Amino acid sequence: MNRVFIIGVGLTKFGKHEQLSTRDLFFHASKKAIADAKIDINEIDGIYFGNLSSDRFEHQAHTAAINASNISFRHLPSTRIEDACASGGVAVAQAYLAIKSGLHDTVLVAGAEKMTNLSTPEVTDVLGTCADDIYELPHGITFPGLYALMARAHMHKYGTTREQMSMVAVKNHFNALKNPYAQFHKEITLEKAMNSIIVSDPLNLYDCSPITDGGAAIILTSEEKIKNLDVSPVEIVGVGQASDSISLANRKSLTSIEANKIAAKRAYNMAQITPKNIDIAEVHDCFTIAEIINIEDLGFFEEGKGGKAVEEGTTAIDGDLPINTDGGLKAKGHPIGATGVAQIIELVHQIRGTAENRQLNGIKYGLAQNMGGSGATSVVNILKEVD
Amino acid sequence: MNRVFIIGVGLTKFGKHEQLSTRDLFFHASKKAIADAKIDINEIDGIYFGNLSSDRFEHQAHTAAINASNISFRHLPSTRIEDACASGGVAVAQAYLAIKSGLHDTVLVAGAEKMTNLSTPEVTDVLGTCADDIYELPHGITFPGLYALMARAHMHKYGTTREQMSMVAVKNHFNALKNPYAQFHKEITLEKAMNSIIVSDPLNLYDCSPITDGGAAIILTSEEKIKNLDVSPVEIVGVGQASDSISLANRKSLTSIEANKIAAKRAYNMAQITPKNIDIAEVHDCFTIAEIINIEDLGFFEEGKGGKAVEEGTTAIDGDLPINTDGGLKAKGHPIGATGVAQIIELVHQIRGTAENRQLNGIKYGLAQNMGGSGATSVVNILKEVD
Amino acid sequence: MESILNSFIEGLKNEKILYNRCNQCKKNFLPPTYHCPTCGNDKLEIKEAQKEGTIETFTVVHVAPTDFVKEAPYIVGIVQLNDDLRIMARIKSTQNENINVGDKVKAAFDKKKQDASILFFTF
Amino acid sequence: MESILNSFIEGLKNEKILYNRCNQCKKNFLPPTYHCPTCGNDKLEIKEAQKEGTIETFTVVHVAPTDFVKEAPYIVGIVQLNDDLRIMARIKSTQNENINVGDKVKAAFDKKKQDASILFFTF
Ligand SMILES: [Zn+2]
Ligand SMILES: [Zn+2]
Repeated sequence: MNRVFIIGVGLTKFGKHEQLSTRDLFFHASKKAIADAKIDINEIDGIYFGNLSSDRFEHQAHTAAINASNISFRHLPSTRIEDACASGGVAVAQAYLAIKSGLHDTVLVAGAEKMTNLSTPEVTDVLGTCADDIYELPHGITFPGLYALMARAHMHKYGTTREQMSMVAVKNHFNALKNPYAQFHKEITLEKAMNSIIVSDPLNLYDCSPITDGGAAIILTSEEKIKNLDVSPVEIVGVGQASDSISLANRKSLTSIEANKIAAKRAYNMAQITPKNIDIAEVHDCFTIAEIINIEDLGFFEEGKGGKAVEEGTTAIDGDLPINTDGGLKAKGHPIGATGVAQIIELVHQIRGTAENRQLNGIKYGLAQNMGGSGATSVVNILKEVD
Repeated sequence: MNRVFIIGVGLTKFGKHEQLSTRDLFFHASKKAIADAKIDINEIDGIYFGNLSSDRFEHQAHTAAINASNISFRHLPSTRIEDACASGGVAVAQAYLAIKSGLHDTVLVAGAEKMTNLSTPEVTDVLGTCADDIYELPHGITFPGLYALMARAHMHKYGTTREQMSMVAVKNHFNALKNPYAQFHKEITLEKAMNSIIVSDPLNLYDCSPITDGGAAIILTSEEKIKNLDVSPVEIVGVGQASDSISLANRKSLTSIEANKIAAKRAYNMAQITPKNIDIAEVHDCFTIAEIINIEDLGFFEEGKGGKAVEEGTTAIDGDLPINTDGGLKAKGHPIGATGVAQIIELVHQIRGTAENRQLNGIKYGLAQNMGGSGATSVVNILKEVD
Repeated sequence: MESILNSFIEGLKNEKILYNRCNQCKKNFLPPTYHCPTCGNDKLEIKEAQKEGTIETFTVVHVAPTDFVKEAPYIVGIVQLNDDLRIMARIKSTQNENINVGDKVKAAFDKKKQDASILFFTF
Repeated sequence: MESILNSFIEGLKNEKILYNRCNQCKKNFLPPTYHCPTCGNDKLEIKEAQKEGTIETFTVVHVAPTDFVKEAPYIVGIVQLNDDLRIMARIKSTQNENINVGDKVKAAFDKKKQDASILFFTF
């Protein structure tokens, strides 16, 4: 079967872009990815676009077609993917299939979300649609609330501490200092992270990722095509996706996310590797407790040992398994549809050696885990250095 | 490469379902499709779900995961596709790729939309998001308005008549009489169709498809799998998708839809056939003028001759090229996300001989054309009888 | 056709927490569903859960969605009922500070509500 | 970064209908865009379209969206400007009944508006 490679990446700055719409964010990120891949615009065969809700944020659906016609007049097939906050990672997986199937040679995958034009309560309402409108939202639950429920269960079962959660925030803010595209460039102390205002007990403000505008894009191509290109490709060797009940109470566990475990297993099997092979990972730290749970679910640490791993510095940029070297959702920002694509971009930089002053050595395998809602969708993509 | 087959189909009644949500519509249609395919629920490997906007209609995103967990506990990868009114047809195309790529053997594709719980002005607003919020909606344009602009241009350029448009409505209402799943079972006269109230001049009420709740589902599987099954499979032999500017004024033509022509060309090329090979077609008659334009764009009739073809009965159920034998969007109903999947279902019935009292003879090739907005997305799927 | 979703809400209106048991694979589902997602069996028994349970986790929501701002801070919990069934609902207590995981609670029903929030738990 | 979308609206506020010409492949784009979707060239000339044109098609909207109900019936048209550029806008006329495809119209600007509806056409 065809092998699939990433040959170009592009990001907008993450943060607040008062003047820019989703169309602009898509365009800027995509144009950079095309330039990075050193290809001609007319070599692109199709587009996948990850987006949670331009419908609600900008009164605009049908965004895949808008974006396609802004970047090219060639009437490219263009498809929007929505799987809540996993939309970007799933879009990458779909593009992988489009090339694998032989239909396309070169595909543009982008994700974007324009969020800051709405007020915080309005954004909370839009994000709320990723939880269960019948069984969850009537109780007044929020996303910080859902992750707080998981946090308390994890603390109770394993002794995970408030400090350990804050340490995730401290680490990711530290990493973001070296990422020029990150929303925050502000080192924080453990004390500050521990003492910020309570959002949904036991989670406080520094446990939560921010509201962000941003776009991210990558170019995927086939084995046949990379032969003629003047770039360092990175191979996609594993893709796994899984779903679960979106209603947290109806899931098997409150302290781990079953969809993560299954998506990871599917991706590891395809890549024919184990968690031990992974040199670096981008995980979906929408909340600090999510990072702790995710690194357990992905098989990096035993269940209940994720907090300890953070505390011991194992996941720091100079640790044994650096997690979220770009600052993660927490400090880089979380423009929903862009997030899963941006994770892939950090892995590409680290693998091909273009991560500038946060470059690590000897990165062969990178894993990106992107999830939707409180974990009802999880998608894991594994990237590998080309020998 | 793998060949891809449809082995099961299921529909809910189209119409107003006061008690049912998108979850229910998905479930009922999918359960029927699984039963029709005579497979076990555990044979399904993945789900694609076409839906325009549960976000707006039901305050619920992340519907792919909800639906997956309602039908199966196996944590299936489940992906929502949104390409405006073409969401269903594009979901079919994505499922095709998932099997073609070798990732999945058996995939459930469903589309559903719950619309009647909102008022007509609210529905108009949700549908409006499929047009351009920056360059079109500020002028007070609507979807009937956009198609009225095309209708007048077509009438002016080719002499297409008001009567010919009404004849599309008469034909499709007639066809729906024999479709137990159709929203309307009401024969209409040409006089009645011509004299209904004006919605957006020159289009009147009978030129417009209705607001509908409904679900549709099909089961796709690989060549390997059909060997062991006790069903009549139908093969998907052509898939083509194309995009264009969503802003009507910025497109090449106002009297034809470029995306249709390109999507059709891509699908014909893949199937290695020409329009002459097609025995029956389901086309996207969201408005009567759309059916006339579509049958020209698909290469069935010369540009400007679509109205004449309807007038001469060529597209009637007993004509040379029957179009929309199930009543089309006009009379069967148009639950947005379900529409593209339901079109495929009619073709499957006609090809395998399960269309009951509307069954035609000798149907070898069927074509489904599903489009988004005023034509910025078009997807064409071609089905073939298995020899 | 009737929505299975409504049967759960109707149950709450009658002060019942309804769930399904699959008589083929013995799995339990709350809320009720149309068929067993494990085996596809659609002849499911409708049963009524106990009205007592234990708090498995909870949160005190301080930053609330627009419609709930006036009620904040409030407690939302996940309660373990019999047969390994779990359910989310508000936990109403006059002593917010003294709630713990493992506490016993009992179901109560606010008939003024029309949705899943009919159900809440108290001590 | 600035949005190219804003430049079009800003143009209307200054009574200008702005478009781009690609100096590589000579294509015209209205509204202005960031790069030429044919060749990728991003050094695009910004030009001003003529303020006169002909009606290519039009509709009289009777069933209007909520925000426009009070204005109905009203005319929305697509007008052909110079250089093969087309634009959608309202056509305002005291004689709704006598409008025809091919009629000459001229651009006008309603400075009270903040979006694309600043532009309309009259006779
Ligand atoms: Zn069972
Ligand atoms: Zn050019």
